[in-house]
Amino acid sequence: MSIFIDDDTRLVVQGITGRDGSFHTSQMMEYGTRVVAGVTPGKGGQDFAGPGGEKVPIFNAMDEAVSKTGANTSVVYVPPAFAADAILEATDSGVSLVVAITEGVPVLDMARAHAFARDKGVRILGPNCPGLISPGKAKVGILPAQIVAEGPIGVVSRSGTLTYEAVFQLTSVGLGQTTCVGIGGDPLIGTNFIDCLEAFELDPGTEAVVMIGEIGGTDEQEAAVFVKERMSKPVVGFIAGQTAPPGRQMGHAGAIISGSAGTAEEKMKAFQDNGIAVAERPADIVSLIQDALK
Amino acid sequence: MSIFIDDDTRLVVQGITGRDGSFHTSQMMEYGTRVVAGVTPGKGGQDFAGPGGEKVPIFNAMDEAVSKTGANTSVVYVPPAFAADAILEATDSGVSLVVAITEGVPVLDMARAHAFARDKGVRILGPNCPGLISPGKAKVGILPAQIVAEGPIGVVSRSGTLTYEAVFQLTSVGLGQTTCVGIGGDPLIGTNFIDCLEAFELDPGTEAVVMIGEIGGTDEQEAAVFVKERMSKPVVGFIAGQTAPPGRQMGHAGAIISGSAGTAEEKMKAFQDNGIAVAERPADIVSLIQDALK
Amino acid sequence: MDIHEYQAKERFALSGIPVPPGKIATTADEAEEIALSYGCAVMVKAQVHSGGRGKAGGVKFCKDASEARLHASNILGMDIKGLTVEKVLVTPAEEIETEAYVGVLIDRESQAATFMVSPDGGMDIEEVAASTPDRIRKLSVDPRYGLLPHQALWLANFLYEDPSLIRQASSAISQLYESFVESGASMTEINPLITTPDGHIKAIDAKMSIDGNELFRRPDVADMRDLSAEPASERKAREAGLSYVKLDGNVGCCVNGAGLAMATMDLVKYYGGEPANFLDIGGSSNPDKVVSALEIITSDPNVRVILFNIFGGITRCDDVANGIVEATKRIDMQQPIVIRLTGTNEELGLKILQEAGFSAYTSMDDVVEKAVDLAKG
Amino acid sequence: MDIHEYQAKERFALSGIPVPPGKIATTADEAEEIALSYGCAVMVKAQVHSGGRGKAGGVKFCKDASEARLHASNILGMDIKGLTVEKVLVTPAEEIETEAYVGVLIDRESQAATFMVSPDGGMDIEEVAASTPDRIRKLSVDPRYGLLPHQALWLANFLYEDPSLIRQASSAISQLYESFVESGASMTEINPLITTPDGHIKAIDAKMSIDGNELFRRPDVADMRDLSAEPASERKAREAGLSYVKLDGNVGCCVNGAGLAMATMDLVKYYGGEPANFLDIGGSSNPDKVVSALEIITSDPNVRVILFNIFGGITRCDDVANGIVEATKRIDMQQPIVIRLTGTNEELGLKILQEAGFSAYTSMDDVVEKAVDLAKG
Repeated sequence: MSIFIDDDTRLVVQGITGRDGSFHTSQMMEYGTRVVAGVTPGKGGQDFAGPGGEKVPIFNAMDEAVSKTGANTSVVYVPPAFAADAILEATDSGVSLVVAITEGVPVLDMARAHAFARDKGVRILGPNCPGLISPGKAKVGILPAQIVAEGPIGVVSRSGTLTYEAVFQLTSVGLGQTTCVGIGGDPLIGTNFIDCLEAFELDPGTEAVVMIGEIGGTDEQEAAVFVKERMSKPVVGFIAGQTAPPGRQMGHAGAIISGSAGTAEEKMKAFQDNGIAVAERPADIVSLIQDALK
Repeated sequence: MSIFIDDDTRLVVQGITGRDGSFHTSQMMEYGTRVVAGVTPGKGGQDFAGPGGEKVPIFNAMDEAVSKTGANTSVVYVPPAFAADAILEATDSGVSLVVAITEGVPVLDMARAHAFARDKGVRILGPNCPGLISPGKAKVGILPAQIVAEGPIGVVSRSGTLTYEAVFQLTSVGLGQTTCVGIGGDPLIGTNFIDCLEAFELDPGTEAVVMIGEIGGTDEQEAAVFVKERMSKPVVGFIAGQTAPPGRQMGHAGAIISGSAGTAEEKMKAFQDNGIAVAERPADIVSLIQDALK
Repeated sequence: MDIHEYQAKERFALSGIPVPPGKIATTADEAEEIALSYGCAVMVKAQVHSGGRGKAGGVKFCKDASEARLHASNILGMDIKGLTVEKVLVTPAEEIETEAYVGVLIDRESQAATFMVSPDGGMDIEEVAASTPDRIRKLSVDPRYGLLPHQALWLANFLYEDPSLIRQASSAISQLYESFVESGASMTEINPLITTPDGHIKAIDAKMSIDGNELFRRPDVADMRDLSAEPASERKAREAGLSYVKLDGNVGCCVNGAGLAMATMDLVKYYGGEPANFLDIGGSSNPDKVVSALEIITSDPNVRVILFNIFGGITRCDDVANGIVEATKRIDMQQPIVIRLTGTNEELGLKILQEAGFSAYTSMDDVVEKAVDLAKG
Repeated sequence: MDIHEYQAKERFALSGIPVPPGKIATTADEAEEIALSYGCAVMVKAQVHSGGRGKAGGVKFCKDASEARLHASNILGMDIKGLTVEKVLVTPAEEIETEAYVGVLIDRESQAATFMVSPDGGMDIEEVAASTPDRIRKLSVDPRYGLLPHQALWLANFLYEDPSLIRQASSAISQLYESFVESGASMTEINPLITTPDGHIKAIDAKMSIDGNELFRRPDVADMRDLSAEPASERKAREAGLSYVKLDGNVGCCVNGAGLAMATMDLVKYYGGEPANFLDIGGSSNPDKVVSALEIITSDPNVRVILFNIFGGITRCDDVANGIVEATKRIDMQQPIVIRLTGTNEELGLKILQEAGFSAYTSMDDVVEKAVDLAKG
């Protein structure tokens, strides 16, 4: 089992003809993801040549791509200047999940896009996120497929390569994953820890969850309370940034709004206070999960 | 019984110190409406002197007026330049009904205000409407109280003085009203015929409804279908404008959007086709209602 | 408030929509001079607040300046649907490849500014809607977000196949929405939006109506009002705060409230008469308004009887009565006046009328029947 | 990207917020001249991207031009939290009746620009939040509607009692939101917003941080970047597309991804070492980036060992290996390098390193432990 994406995922790639878009489309197709359409304005009518000679039709606009192919998920590799528009277009097109990989999208654009997505009842993952992978089923984004394996662990993380580290270690000891989700590190993201934890709790295939946080904000603290109050499955946590210097900008005022300084200490304490086993090092995640599964 | 306003209505008057606002506040209080607060920015702390020496506290802002007095309804007599802001403020203040009397509010401002009200789940009546009166209970707006009487008829109308005409004739023959509602004649209004018909259908005190329409738009046609499909109570209709010249602006393009020219003939036909008795003259309304109640 | 084609194009240009150059002439000499300055074939276009200018002969192609002079002299002074042409727009004639339609207006049902576009421009959009409705694409703009870029593109995709034209049209559509909002418009349209042989789009005709409620905060737009372009009686009514539309009958109507005014006209017709006008004195109680109303009604030579139908609410009957008495002193009225006066301060009003020698009815049917009788006599 | 007080005030003025006049001096002579031109008491204020300028002695009241000269000469060149003062703002000293605080920033939780206001300005808002949190009013701005007039008024009502001051503050708050949006800011604040004895409000101090992602479409804002105001190593990193923050330890870290970079630093600490920096080479695979990263790390004299921790995803291990080999050719490095390289194209990368005489670890713990050992040695 898995969350958000699975065998029924029908993917449209926005920015399929770009450098990143074309590379990762091939990677996703190689993994077995059903890429049913691409969108690049002005290139409608052409085909994307996937690995093994498979052809993916390209459309000028999302509405056409969705109506002609029945796509239900989109992934955005569009450059930052046009990414927010592409996300809005996807959100308005009929897909139920928009995975925004692009880094560098203006925050105020995303504030509007997230509001639009809420109004439309569409899930955005990201932006500035590595996407997600449900091993053996589908991969949407840029997570390296070679480090994952099928199994009972859900992984959710704010960071990219640190996720790889954790997933790599899990897989090394034979602990596969239901789904690995990178929620992204931007200030305004569409899907947060709680959204993923809720989905993992409901997913019958997930037996335990690894949650990898960072300094800044209060997402992890709220997630910790959620884990205590609403989850039956064990959760293991890790927080990066114990030695990070206090940021020179925004840190303080943001902390007043949220009522928290967002330090690693604070987050680790929130984890411990709410029954989440905290890994001191990435290498400890595996043993804590193994303990939890006993 | 009644719709939208009754003995529990606790009214705040926005623009209470203005010429219209102060005059009609006195009128509403004389009728027995519970006016619990007024709002005029910069005059907070003063009192409005009502008829019979009753004092109404004035506040600088709606949030204060509502939190200090428990008001649940607002009426807006603020001049057009500030009316849309006042309506937004009211919609955001905790009241559930905002009656906007002001004429001349820019349409694009109202497009935004109506969207805001939908988001907040607040009912706006108007703008550019005479308000409403539930005889014997409360009056909010400018409808003349002397022509109404308690009874079993619901009245809903797009026009002001034409409503008086109909209500006057009903009252003359002893047919009182549950509530008389003037929904207003602006292009974008917050409460339409169907909203009122639905409320009258649910109101146990209402036995029959008079619906008074005008040329333009398709509200009456949609209301007619609603009457047929969803209403058990008899409805008598009248349409003003059989002899009106076709408008020089907006008529045609608007008709394409709505798929209708909005003529009186078309509306009267829609009434007849859906089981609504149509009065040829205002004077016929009374006899048709009497027939319906037999 | 309607504005002229050339003014709408000025508004468009402010938002960056491509419009051809053009200048206004009020004489044939000026038209010739402008055509000469362009040094190419031009169009001479009547500037009146009315559709169907072309069919009425108010729009002409002129191969040179002397033709421009000739056509301008014919068009200036021409009557188009009751409006006299006082100005012509002289603008270089464009080579046209295709003609599309792009319009925005306030839609009651969606409660939003709503776009209509069609690749079949150059004719009345009503005709397209009637004959080939699938050639029209519509989009309501959520006022919370404005027109989003992908929505503009979605509309443009319906007009053109060529990526460059789609890009241009998408920009123009976004700019048209901006122009609509910044002008406080209730309706605006480009018909046709043309493409030229060299692959550009241009708005070669333009219409715009402004929401009168916006004028107080848009002095630049309010300044576009052309007093010469509306009938004198309607201008006078507007300036007096009245709402007036002249019709062809002989029963002059003076009513408070638009709905009651229309119902009164309908009742005139019901009893076999013909209303001379729609006139709504509004909700105010100012006797001066009544005087102005009577001046306007009596200036129509067709009027044979004056019918008052007043149901006092905010309007006070005594104020109306005072206005009637005052007006009969100031104006030399030939026509009989019949009055229905009821509602707020009714008794006071009736007393004032009685003292001045008038009587009044309380029933709407009675007064209208009487007025129709008098008009026939 | 931080901008200076005087630049933030320029942005404020564009939106109509009342700010006092002021001019920039880079020498004591200039400061004296400016003070003379005002002919009144002035403030001389250090322009550096750091809070606490006042406590550091970087803000001085000067009763006349010669005092302005004196203070400017002290402040120019001063070190404030590691930043050298290159510019001072000279501005007329204001008579202050009251001091309030008004700030806006992007709030993660409400996913919106969020206002914070307090009638207790002139001190750190953190202190107000800690000691008297009820003296702060907050409001998140729905991006679908922007800041509505009644919301600005609601915030202003919290600051003042006087209707005129409330009106002024309400305007200034709306203008601050406009300035925030038009500047592409992630944070901006007025502290203090003062009232003067003659009943006016003025923004006499200003802070603004720009969302770096906005710069591509705001060239006027991007031009405000003051290259002299940021540490040279951080500027160089930014120009190379790297994210770098200098710290006080001796283990130089070069990692791909911010999360893994922080986890690596944490692990250095865990094994008893001290990281010399945070450095994220990002997701790209450009060997040049690795070269730039090594140049920056080795320019820090404290660094005793260089630690690579690369988990290839988009980043390809062979590219990183090539970068390391290339850098050792170009830069004369004294420090030992320890490398952990795994993920995409791992074998290719290890082969390149081996051929150049490097060995590599596959475990993060092993490489960090080794690096800490070497740094101690």
